[in-house]
Amino acid sequence: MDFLTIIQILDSTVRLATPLLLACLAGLYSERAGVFDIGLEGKMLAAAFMSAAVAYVSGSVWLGLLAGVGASLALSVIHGLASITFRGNQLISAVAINFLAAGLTVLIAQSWFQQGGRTPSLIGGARFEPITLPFADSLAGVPFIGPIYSDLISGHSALVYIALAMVPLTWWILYRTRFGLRLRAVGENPAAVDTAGVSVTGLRYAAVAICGVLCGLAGAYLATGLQAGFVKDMTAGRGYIALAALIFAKWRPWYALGATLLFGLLQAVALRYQNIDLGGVVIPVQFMDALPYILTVIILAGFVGKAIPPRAGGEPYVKER
Amino acid sequence: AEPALIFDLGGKFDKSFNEAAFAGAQKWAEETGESFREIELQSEAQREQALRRFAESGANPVVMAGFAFGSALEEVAADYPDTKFVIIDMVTPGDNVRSVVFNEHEGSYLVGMMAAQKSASGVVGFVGGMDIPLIRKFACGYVQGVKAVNPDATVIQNMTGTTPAAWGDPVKGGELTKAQIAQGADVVYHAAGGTGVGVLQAAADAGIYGIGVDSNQNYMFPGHVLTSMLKRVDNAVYEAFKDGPELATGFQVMGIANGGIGYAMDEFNADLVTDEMKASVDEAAAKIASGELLVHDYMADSACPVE
Amino acid sequence: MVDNQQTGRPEMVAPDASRAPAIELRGISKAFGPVQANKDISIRVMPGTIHGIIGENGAGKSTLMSILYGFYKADKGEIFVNGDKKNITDSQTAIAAGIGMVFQHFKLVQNFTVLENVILGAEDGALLRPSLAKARKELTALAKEYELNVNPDAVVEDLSVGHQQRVEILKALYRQAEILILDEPTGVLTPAEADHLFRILENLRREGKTIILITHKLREIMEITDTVSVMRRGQMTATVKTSETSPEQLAELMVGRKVLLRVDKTAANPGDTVLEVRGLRVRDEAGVERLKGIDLDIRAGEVLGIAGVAGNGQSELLQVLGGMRSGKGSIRVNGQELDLTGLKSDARSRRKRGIAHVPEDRQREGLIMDFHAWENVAFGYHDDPKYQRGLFMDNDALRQDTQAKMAKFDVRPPDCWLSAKSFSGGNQQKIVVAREIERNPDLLLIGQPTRGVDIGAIEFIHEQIIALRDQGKAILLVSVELDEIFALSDRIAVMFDGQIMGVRDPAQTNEKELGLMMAGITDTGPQGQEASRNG
Amino acid sequence: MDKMPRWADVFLIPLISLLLAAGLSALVILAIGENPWAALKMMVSGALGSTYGWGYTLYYTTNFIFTGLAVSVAYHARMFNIGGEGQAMLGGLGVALACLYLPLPHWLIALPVAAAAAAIFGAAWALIPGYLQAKRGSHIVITTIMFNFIAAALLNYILVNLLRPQGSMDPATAKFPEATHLPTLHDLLAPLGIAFSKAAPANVTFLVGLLACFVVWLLLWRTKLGYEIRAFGHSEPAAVYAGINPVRITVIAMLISGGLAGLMAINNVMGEAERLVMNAVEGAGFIGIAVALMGRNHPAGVLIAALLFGFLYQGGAELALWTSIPRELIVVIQALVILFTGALDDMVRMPVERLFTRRKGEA
Ligand SMILES: Nc1ncnc2c1ncn2[C@@H]1O[C@H](COP(=O)(O)OP(=O)(O)OP(=O)(O)O)[C@@H](O)[C@H]1O
Ligand SMILES: Nc1ncnc2c1ncn2[C@@H]1O[C@H](COP(=O)(O)OP(=O)(O)OP(=O)(O)O)[C@@H](O)[C@H]1O
Ligand SMILES: [Mg+2]
Ligand SMILES: [Mg+2]
Repeated sequence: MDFLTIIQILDSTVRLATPLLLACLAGLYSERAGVFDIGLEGKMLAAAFMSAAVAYVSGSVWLGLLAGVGASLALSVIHGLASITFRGNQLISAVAINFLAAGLTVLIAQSWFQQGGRTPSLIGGARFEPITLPFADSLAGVPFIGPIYSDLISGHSALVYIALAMVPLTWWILYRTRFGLRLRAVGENPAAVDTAGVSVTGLRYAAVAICGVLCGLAGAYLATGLQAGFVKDMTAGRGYIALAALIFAKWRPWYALGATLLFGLLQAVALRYQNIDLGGVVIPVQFMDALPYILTVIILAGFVGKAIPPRAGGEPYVKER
Repeated sequence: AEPALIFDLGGKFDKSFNEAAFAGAQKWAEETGESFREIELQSEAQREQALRRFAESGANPVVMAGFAFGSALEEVAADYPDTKFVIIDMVTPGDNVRSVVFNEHEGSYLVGMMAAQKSASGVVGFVGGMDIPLIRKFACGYVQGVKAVNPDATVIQNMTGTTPAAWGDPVKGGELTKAQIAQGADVVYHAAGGTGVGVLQAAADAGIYGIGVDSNQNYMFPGHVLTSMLKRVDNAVYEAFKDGPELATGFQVMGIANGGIGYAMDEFNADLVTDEMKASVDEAAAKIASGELLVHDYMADSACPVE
Repeated sequence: MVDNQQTGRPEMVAPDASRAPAIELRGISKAFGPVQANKDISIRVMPGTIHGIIGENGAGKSTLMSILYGFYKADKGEIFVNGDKKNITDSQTAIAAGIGMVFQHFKLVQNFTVLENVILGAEDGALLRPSLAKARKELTALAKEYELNVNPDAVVEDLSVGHQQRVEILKALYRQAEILILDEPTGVLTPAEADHLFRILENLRREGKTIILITHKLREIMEITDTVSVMRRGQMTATVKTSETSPEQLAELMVGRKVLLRVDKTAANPGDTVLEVRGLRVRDEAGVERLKGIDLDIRAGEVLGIAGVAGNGQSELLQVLGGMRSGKGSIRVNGQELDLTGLKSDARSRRKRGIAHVPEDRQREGLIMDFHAWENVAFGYHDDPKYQRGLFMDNDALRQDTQAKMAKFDVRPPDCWLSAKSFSGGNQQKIVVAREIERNPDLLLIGQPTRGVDIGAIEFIHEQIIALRDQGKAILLVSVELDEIFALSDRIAVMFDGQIMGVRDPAQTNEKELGLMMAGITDTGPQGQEASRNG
Repeated sequence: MDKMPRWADVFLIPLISLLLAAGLSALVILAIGENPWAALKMMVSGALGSTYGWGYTLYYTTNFIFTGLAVSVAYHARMFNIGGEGQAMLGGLGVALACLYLPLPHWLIALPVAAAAAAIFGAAWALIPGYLQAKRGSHIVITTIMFNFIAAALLNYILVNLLRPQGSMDPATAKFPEATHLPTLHDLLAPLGIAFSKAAPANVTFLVGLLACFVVWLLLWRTKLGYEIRAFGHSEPAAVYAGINPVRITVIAMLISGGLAGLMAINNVMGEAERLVMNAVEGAGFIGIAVALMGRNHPAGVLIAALLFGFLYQGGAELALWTSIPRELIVVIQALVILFTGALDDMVRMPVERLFTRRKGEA
């Protein structure tokens, strides 16, 4: 494998890891606040559709982005209502949301565009264009550094850079701000937050809303950045891989970056090679596809470092029976 | 009886294979003013139900686009001896079945020639959908065409996957194309159904040329689709509909000779294809039609003489 | 560690009748579904005093205070703080009104540091750094002022219960609470820690703060409060000056009739040794050693009572004997060794060896609350051939059996189709006791047999235990109620910190001696007659 | 003291939830410019108006009975098994291997053998998540999700590389031998003089499904094991007190659950397709969740809910066939049913409860 190929694979890794990273951070906010969310997939899907649909109609990718975030937020509100206000089962609520998104996107797409549940292809301003960073072109010729800078680091769409910036930002919010302190506390012991005079409901809704926004970005990136338009089920399990990455990352922002890059790399390799020949042993592509899930199960089983979820996670906060 | 058309999983608007089938049906409907029934499959298991449902309700003939219907049709055909079935891309036994197959290798040869002439780098790409003999047949014809023009040219080949999901994965199509471009490809031909949208998109984004397949895809990225290999599925469907319930069953081959295969020229690629290129390709087409030039068919012996 | 020197009672700040009460509640009512936890409660707490609230389990004490702190919302009623009517909708408004509360179950974030717990909800700005710095300074000052030493950087889950409680108090003080509510603060403390706590409370009172102290330990009430209110069954039955009342009167107010907790029983007639425990050690899930080498013997026809402050290993002892935990060491029943680990160490195997077990927590362990009464009567014995018919369970036989037991133990209502949760606490306990005693076990393990049970039922259950003893069975009784231990036991063992501090004859010891042993002090001379605390 | 009569809990609340879901779905249909009433009529006539319709409805029902029971059994042990999809996939593999490689002379022999293979493969696929949950506390929901994906990849590999017949383009096994083909309802009812559509795939597995409902009921409410599963599900500390081994019960409950999900394969793989194709399960594993929630985890409820979803599925397929309403409409209805009966249960329940307590207060 030559240097250029590696750069290409890494480049592809960054692109493929971006939606995973955004969704993973989305899940991080929600789960750190004690609201488990296996509905990342559905929210991404809804956002992917809405962003593509509105971007197509308006011709503006930014309007599309806004609409995508809106759609994702709407599903977040449902999840919030079910799991915070009505103290329902968070897992069941999220399962429902995933199905709702899978069904509604196709239904609406079919009704609006009559193209069998997809949106028309996006062109021009309806898509996120790659951003060329300063000096990328002039540096391209420099050996080693040149390709790394101009091919790998430069030339991604705005959302990629936003996603990467979200990592330190999330770390800072979580560990350096009042909001972060309260957010972490409400996922560990909501009663402590409540008796300290802070609204558990408010915090959890805020977390779920942030989760919605980030899932919205992830979905919009899929439909208007990575691809040019929405197709049925286009998230293709990315929400679940993001969830797996979140567990892999033990609910921490920097680890989340690492986990999603790893899973992105796995996808990039699986995309490019049908079968990988490692000196006689052929690794089938299906194994590469399944690897993120297998790794997550291994982590979950506690064989490699135990992943301890936020202690109050998954349980509605009930004061009075 | 109303004729019926069943689309495969890629969906009616895949801008490719299924869409071509739809166009044929549409043309028939417009010409005759009559209506037809259609359904887009959502899952493997629905194949048989769709066939039966149409046969049951008296639709005739029932046309299905895609080799994957083979085993379902085998099952169903005998149960409805009065209904005529037409299957495209697959040979299926049965007294009431017409099997339509195309000489895709011939068309692929033509666009391969064009790719080799257009390529500045001497490297061209091919992105297939599901890795099955049918798609290798495309690839093999393409390589033969490329090598006929430039024996030193490199052809990078990738298949998207091994399951029907490979027909509808534009992201993967795009990534594969980007990888090929990184390796120097400046013309990429796809035979990947819905996945191909991603291929053409990536080619257009990178400022190189894509080649469409099945339908005329030149319009999708004007100036960036060199041409399209036309597989006249539309004609096959149109004819089946026109023949109606009395259609002749059996084996039908569509190739360059009978207008079933070709390549697309229109206002979108007029500026891309020089007269010279066109002339050489047309010449080859004539030779193939006359039998003077024989393009090797991968499916004949599951092998390709060139790589 | 304990200086045995009671802090002399400071000159009392005379409650100034002209000042408005620090807290006044009027007509507070609160229902949880069908349970009326508080009924039309009114109470006044004067500033600068320590005001005690006592009452049996479930009387509604915690509920009332949680309402004052804004944790629950009252259905009816008004709250006045320093004479002003306050609409306390949540803890935020309560804190703003100068109220702080230390809950019965601490409300701390286990994996946060002390500092983070203290500033949570009381941060100064959007960024943490300045808040943390300020809190660190403040904490040092508070620690000095009130003897409240804790390492501000320690992670809470690493702290002892006593220290966690200090963090809770610091939290309240950091929020400038003038009125401090403590809900059963000593339940989990050793006597030494409790003494320390009371010194802190004295200090606070001297500073002019008002303290509401919930407890059901009469000794504590008499020792430290100025005024005491008594609650029973959701109602406030009386408020009296501590100096003008006596423990006997308070007890009577608490349960609603004269209490004389003596069970009629004849002297024990012990036979062969049934249970023999040697060097028993148990670690909990966190790896902490909870039993540190226990030796015990119980003979047929005797009740061995285990006294001790909750959390000193009594629960683990019951659980390991009952097969709910594994351990190390040796346990013999009727001379036969029991497995302490592995498949045969489970509760099922224990039952086969003639051990019955009334668990400490009937709702969590002893019963399946959603099962019918008849299903619960088979619980733990569901593989008894008596309840089987071929491949299936013989539910008819089970229901007949249940009706018989319900009649014998006077379970009300005697309907075997009701689910366990529809019975009152006392009747639930009767079902469990009936199930276990009617198995006619060689050894009965019984934990907190009358917790939250009314007087009538207490007497009944006590009679059943003694009757079983008189049939020549061995009984191990664990209870935090010393009265109960005295009433039932033929011998009393005291547990402290996972060890048996000693075994005493109830006729030859007294509460004071046991109290010291419960604090881990044993060097009190033979039979500990002269052991006492000055005061 | 219960706040509400039992019938309200068992029938009224699911009914209200269903009506809410139906109402919202009608709005969705309206919104996409179709007539909900006409759609309903078409669904009813398509699914129940002919023996052909019934044949498909019962075929889907059979799938959902198995996956619904699977979710229910796990639920009684307080586990949320959303791995029915993967377990059913593996069950399909079991059926395929049995039918292709074992000498099975007659369907009467093939059925029990294939059923056993299906159950064993499904159970095996549930074993690891169950074991990890019991022994290492790995959250069963996450592990079963992961195992769904792993199952898909595994089956993909096996079908593409191992079981696909030479020269075939489909990633699918060869057709099963004639002798293993199961009789359809048409075949079964013909001797009784009842004419049933020959085309519909409903087959003898439907009867197996009914039997499974009864057996699961017996198991849960009439056997020691069922008693232990339910007791464990209500309270783990209590189970330990009673000598019920949590690891054993967790694993057994998951094995039964996975086995039931796997059993579905005799319907779709052996009874219908007569070969194993990719994605043969078609989401039935997930519909099991909705079925179990609606059926209140009781086999009788599961049967009724499975019928309802069978109707929705066949009706939805008809809609997709004859109108421009995509089949995803059913997915939306399914989502709403899960949402209302599962997650928003309190929203439906609280007003109903209030109604009953008020009425009782007045009486
Ligand atoms: N959150 C709640 N939900 C439902 N019922 C409750 C709740 N909290 C308390 N109760 C019920 O209200 C009644 C009063 O409980 P409370 O905790 O106030 O009693 P308490 O006097 O503090 O008892 P203890 O001495 O055991 O702490 C009890 O019957 C209890 O079961
Ligand atoms: N969690 C509950 N769910 C349903 N009903 C309950 C619940 N708790 C109590 N009840 C009902 O309320 C009634 C009173 O219960 P409660 O526990 O307050 O009785 P009690 O007066 O304390 O009696 P006891 O002294 O026997 O405990 C019971 O008969 C029971 O029917
Ligand atoms: Mg209390
Ligand atoms: Mg009570």
